[in-house]
Amino acid sequence: MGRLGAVAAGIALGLLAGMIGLLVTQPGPLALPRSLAAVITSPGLLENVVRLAAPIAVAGSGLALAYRAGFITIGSEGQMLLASLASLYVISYLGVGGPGPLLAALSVGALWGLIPGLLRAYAGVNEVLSSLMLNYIALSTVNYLVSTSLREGAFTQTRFIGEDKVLAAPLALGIAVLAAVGMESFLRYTMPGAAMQAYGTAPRMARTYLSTDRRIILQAALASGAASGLAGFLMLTGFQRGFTAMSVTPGYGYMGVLAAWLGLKSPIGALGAALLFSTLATAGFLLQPQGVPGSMALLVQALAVLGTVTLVSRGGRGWSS
Amino acid sequence: MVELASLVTAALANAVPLALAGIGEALLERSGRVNLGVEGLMAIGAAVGVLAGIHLGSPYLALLGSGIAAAMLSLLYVVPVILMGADQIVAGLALFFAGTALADLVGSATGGAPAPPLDGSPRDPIAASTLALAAGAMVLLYRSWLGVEIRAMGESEEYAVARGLRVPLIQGGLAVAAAFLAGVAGAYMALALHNGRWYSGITAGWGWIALGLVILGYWSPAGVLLASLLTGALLASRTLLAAYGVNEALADMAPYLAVLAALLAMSLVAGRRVRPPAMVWRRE
Amino acid sequence: MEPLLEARGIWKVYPNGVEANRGVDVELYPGQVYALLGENGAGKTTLVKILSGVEKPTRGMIRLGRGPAPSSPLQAQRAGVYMVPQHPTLFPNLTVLEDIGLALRMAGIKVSREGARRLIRDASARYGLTVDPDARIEGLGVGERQRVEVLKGILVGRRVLFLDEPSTHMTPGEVDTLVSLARRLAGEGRAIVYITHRIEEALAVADKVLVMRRGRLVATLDREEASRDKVLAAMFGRIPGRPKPASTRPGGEVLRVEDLWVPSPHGGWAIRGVSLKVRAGEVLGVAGIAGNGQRELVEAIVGLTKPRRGKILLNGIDIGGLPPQARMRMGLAVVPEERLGWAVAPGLSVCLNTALPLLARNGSPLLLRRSYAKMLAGKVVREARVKTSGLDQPVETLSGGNIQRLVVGRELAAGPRVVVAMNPAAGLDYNGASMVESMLLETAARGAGVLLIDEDLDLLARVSSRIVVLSRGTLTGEFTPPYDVEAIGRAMTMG
Amino acid sequence: MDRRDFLKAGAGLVAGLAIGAIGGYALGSSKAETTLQASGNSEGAKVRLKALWIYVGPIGDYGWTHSHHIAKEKVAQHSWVETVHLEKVPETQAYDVIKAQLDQGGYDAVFATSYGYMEAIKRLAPQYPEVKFYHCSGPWEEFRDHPNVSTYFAEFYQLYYLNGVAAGAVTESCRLGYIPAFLIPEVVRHINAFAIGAIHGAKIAGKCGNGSQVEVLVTPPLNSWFAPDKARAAAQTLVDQYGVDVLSYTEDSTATIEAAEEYWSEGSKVYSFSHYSDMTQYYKSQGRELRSHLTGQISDWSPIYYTLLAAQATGGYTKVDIWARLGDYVPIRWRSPESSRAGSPEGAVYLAPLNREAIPPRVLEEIIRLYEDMKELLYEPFTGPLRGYQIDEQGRPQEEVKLKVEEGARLGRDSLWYMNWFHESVQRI
Repeated sequence: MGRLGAVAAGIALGLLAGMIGLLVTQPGPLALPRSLAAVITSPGLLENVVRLAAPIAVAGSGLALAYRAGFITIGSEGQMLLASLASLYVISYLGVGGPGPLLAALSVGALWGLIPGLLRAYAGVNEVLSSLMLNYIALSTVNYLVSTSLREGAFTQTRFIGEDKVLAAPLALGIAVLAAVGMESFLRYTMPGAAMQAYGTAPRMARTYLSTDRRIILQAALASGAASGLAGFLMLTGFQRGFTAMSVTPGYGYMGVLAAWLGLKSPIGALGAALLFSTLATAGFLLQPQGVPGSMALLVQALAVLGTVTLVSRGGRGWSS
Repeated sequence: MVELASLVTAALANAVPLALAGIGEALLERSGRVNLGVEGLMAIGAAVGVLAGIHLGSPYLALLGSGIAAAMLSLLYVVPVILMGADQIVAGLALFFAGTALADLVGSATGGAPAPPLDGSPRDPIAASTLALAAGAMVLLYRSWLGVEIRAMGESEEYAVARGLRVPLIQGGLAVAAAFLAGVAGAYMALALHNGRWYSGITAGWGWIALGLVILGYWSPAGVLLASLLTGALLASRTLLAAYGVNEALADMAPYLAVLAALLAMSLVAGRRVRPPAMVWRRE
Repeated sequence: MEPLLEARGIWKVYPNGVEANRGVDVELYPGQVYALLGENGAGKTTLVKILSGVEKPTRGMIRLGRGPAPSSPLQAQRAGVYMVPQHPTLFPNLTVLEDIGLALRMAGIKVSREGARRLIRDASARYGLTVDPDARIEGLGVGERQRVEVLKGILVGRRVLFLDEPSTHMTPGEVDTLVSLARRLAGEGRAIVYITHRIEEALAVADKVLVMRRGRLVATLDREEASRDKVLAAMFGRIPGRPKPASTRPGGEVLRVEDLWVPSPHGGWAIRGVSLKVRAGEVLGVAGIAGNGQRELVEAIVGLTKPRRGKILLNGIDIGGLPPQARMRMGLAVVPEERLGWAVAPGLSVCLNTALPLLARNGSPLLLRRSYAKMLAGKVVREARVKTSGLDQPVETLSGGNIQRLVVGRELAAGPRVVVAMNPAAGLDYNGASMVESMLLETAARGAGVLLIDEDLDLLARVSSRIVVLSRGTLTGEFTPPYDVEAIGRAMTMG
Repeated sequence: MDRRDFLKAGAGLVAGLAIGAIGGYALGSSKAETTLQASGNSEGAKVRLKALWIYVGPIGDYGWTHSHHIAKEKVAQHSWVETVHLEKVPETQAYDVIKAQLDQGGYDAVFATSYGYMEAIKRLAPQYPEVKFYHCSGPWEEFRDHPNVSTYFAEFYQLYYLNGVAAGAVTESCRLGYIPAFLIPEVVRHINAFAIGAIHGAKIAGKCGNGSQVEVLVTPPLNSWFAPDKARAAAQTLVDQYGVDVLSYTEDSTATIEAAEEYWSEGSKVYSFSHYSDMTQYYKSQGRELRSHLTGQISDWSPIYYTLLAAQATGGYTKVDIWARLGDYVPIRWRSPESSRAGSPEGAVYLAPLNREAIPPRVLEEIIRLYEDMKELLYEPFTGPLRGYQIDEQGRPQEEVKLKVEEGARLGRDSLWYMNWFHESVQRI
């Protein structure tokens, strides 16, 4: 089975599981394809899909790059949150426009992403766990800031960016496509990109002939962090616009993780997966009034990824696949 | 002013679920496999635990039910990874997502009703069983031939296959057993720490913390138990930390920062004295 | 007399189409030592794997005494059939007692810890194989590990015992001991199959010599009728010639290692005060049994590990603090022992695997021009005569021999001043090995210095201008042609 | 795929089905609830209104979302309204999600039940002028310019005051604890009301130097409305390390009172309160006794929902700001103390059952009297003189204690809505 065939089969498997789930609830299994069709054919909904997909796609592209280099960070969630808050700060508190908020988001994302990179490069700390812990730390930081120094007025919320600052859906999609194509090209047409890929499958080969461990890991950490930063910017200017305190993180970064794997660790693939995910999420809300619980969309996504990796990475052990 | 006894009591209650999930995962990792889906398994355990508790009326039957449910869910990891060779990291992550989503589906069915709760104090038989589990796991790993086999395949799966060790059977069995324990851990969180009530996100990242504790406890059941107690104390002392002048935000992060710091410390000594099972977390 | 093991018409076709065994018939009788000879790739290992239950034949029939064929290594072990592997497959984190005990349990011999300890003590006293049951494997040297493997073979392989190239990691003296042990074990009623590619050893040990070529059993010779020439003829179909070492006159010093100390990952020292010089135009051979510091020496010179003490000079410049890529840019080339994962990156194409290390030597440009990479890679592939279906083929789908040609070709194409090669011909067939040998000699002739670290003493003797011996991390002897192989062998056990 | 793989895939499928069965069971049991959703028009009566509820959490969670959902289900019994709800709608996606529903569903009314939906509603209201939006907990000033947005909230400060009276009467240590989710004005006024009430209660009971020694210790804010793990830890710290014996809180789980109840099992008397729903009923339904329960604050959103929808259905929509307090939505406002319904359901906000064993009779009488007086606004907790000090977002003092409410003055709506000072008896630990 080809790799693309495996992805298709994996997605089909996930959708099938979702339909089996719908079998026992009211609307019946056909409600899923029906609501998907409704999403795709309605321009207003498509706009939502695109604006939701853009940050997931950008985060997923950056993660795909890091995973190619064998750097398994799960940290995009926290990076996106902090980057989004940073660009909000620049826009609404400092009043700086233009590229300012974008740069703030990129640098905050990159810096937060760099931490697990530094920990791995200089101390060999496993990045899966360190980046996860950093997500929780980011959540606490954001909640703390939202309820103290960034609190606007008496209630626990920040300022919100104005309607005029909201990014148009085509523009968001354009940025996401550019980012994905850019990262794909980086992997294919640059030496550091090629060295990352070599490092991902054979670290010893890369460190002997191509580059040093530290350089590659830090590059991957920085790149995925910056991508998550951009994703945070897109999240803020796409639909988030401001912050209230959260008890759990919103989960777009985690969706990026799933998108990167479903996209077979290719930035362009992650873009496709992100579009699929946001279509599913949007369809999920359409299904809710028919009695379908809100978690169905996530379940379908997770199962699609599981099906795909099972069919693709036969015989893989773990860190590379 | 600080009453140590009460802090220890709170730490003990928190330590039980961390240790249950951690010890199971430690055994699995000793055999050379990592399951990153612990959080998802704990989530499903918590949801099924409350639902089963409501219907069955006994918290112990509920714990059993959660264990079984999580063990069944772990087939989503065992079948792709151990039988079909899929990437264990991705499968574990997917299991985490699937488990969390499924837990919300199951948990919503409780409608906010409580299950008969567990005591949650050190007198609780589950706390004693956790100690027994740690001791039993130590004996299993270091005093039995099965333990030798587990440790062997964790060091080199290639040799283990070449020498005819029962690699898929044992790894699969341990994955299911670890999932059972994670399920029980999740149910314990709901039944003992939250008085039998389910809510979305009840496991609050403790599954991930348990994964960190496996490293902190250096893949030894006794070590994981000790690490769980320390982290349990930290989780209980947020207010105290803030009251003693630690910044509130820092107090919030304390358990996560502690695990992060511990990971760093362990990584720094890892190369020198002690070493993890070669097939896990150790990379070229 | 009934054979202990009987196989008829064994065929083995691997999924990639390789026919490793093509209709082999074997009968093994008790009390006999069989030497199984053949070139690399002749099908010896496959046959033994099939007979010991590790692999299943595509076609053919096997009978164990009166019972059917074992379908797994465990079933074979329970029936008293055991294979001692070429490279010890002991678990470093276990003790000797645990490792052997585990093997006994697997073979269906239910023992307690104490029972296992007693069995090990008895056998080790009886056959003169001293081991400490409570020692951790990771603290043992290769020789000791080999002893543990043989001991395990004796305890489990009560009927048929396969020894897969058991002398790989042994000195000539140890080989003699092993040969007499094999004969003694046969004398006790077992069938012993001794796999080797060294003819003298085979003739010394065997009651019957079995020769394989291209998947077939081409000769079964009794000890009396077997001779070196007959066996050679059977192995190769002709008596082969060997490349001659190019006569070179050494020039100036290109690589110098001074008082090098490298710590071992398992504690202690892997390299203890090694000093050596390589001059332009010469091949310096480093002989020694694997695990005596060879890998660490290569890693230190390449720059993958940091020596605790000592200097490494390349063309007179101290490169001690430089990363590997900087050393490569200064004219270092490396042919590592491990192909997949160290020499080449699986998953990447032949083109990238060839071009990237070359491009990185040219100061690592940021952009990767695909056409230029293709040109570079195409040249290497042609000159090293690598068989590929195209430059975009993933490198891991090449055969081992072709990967090695690619690696050697790539490293030599960089125009190096110093080549460090470790076991470059290991696992290659006769033609492949010859080609690698002549490529190295050519490079030396063109004025580079070659540091050849190899376990194969024959190969070293053929190509080296000088040989030094590495044992337990120190140099225990230096030899010049004509080589006294026995003296080199003695030096291998010193230190 | 060869045969072995096929078998393995088969095994995987079986596993999947097994999991599907768990999920199916769960969904099956929640089915009863989901069928209710569309049941409004079963009698064939003409549906006049279609209303959409947006929840931030899942309906199964106990607490905030649950209390709204129960009220929504009550309203859904009426045949003239069709109700639909969406659960787990992230605040950041609310705009898109609600918009998609409005475009598809043709709703007349939208109830946004989380403060965080404010921005979404502000953007949607001008786009859908024919739809009426109802935002829960937002100050009406935020929606000044939106004629089709009304605001509603169930206010608890009077009940917190009565809680305080009960607390002051039962405390032995004169130390009361408070666990806040955030230190926003809503919670700050609840804390102050609790503290003032406690002083009054201690005075009536003749305890704690007639109230002068009462201390209310406030933990650091949890920075989350729903954080049972942190709330539980905070409760234990207050009791174990600070000797507190009554725990009040603003956090949407039941963790605090359940922590208090555990202390009874260990032999120490620690009291707490119901929050948003009656905990005594809860324990009774489990066949257990709730010893730690003093009284508490409970809301019933259904009269608010019913009134708002009924007005809209009959063409009588007016933009309103509902701040439901004691006495609102109550048929008979003033009752004599003998027939008072203090401690039983009444209106949109009411007292949870009073613990008649723990609270001394004199204090019980006082609570009932004050409850009835407050219904008619004859009594107001925030009446001067009151001394206090300004605080920051973490409850740390920003000035010396000074007079905050003049003798005889009564705080009005605005001063209550934007309260940023602690009463002098309150301190952050």
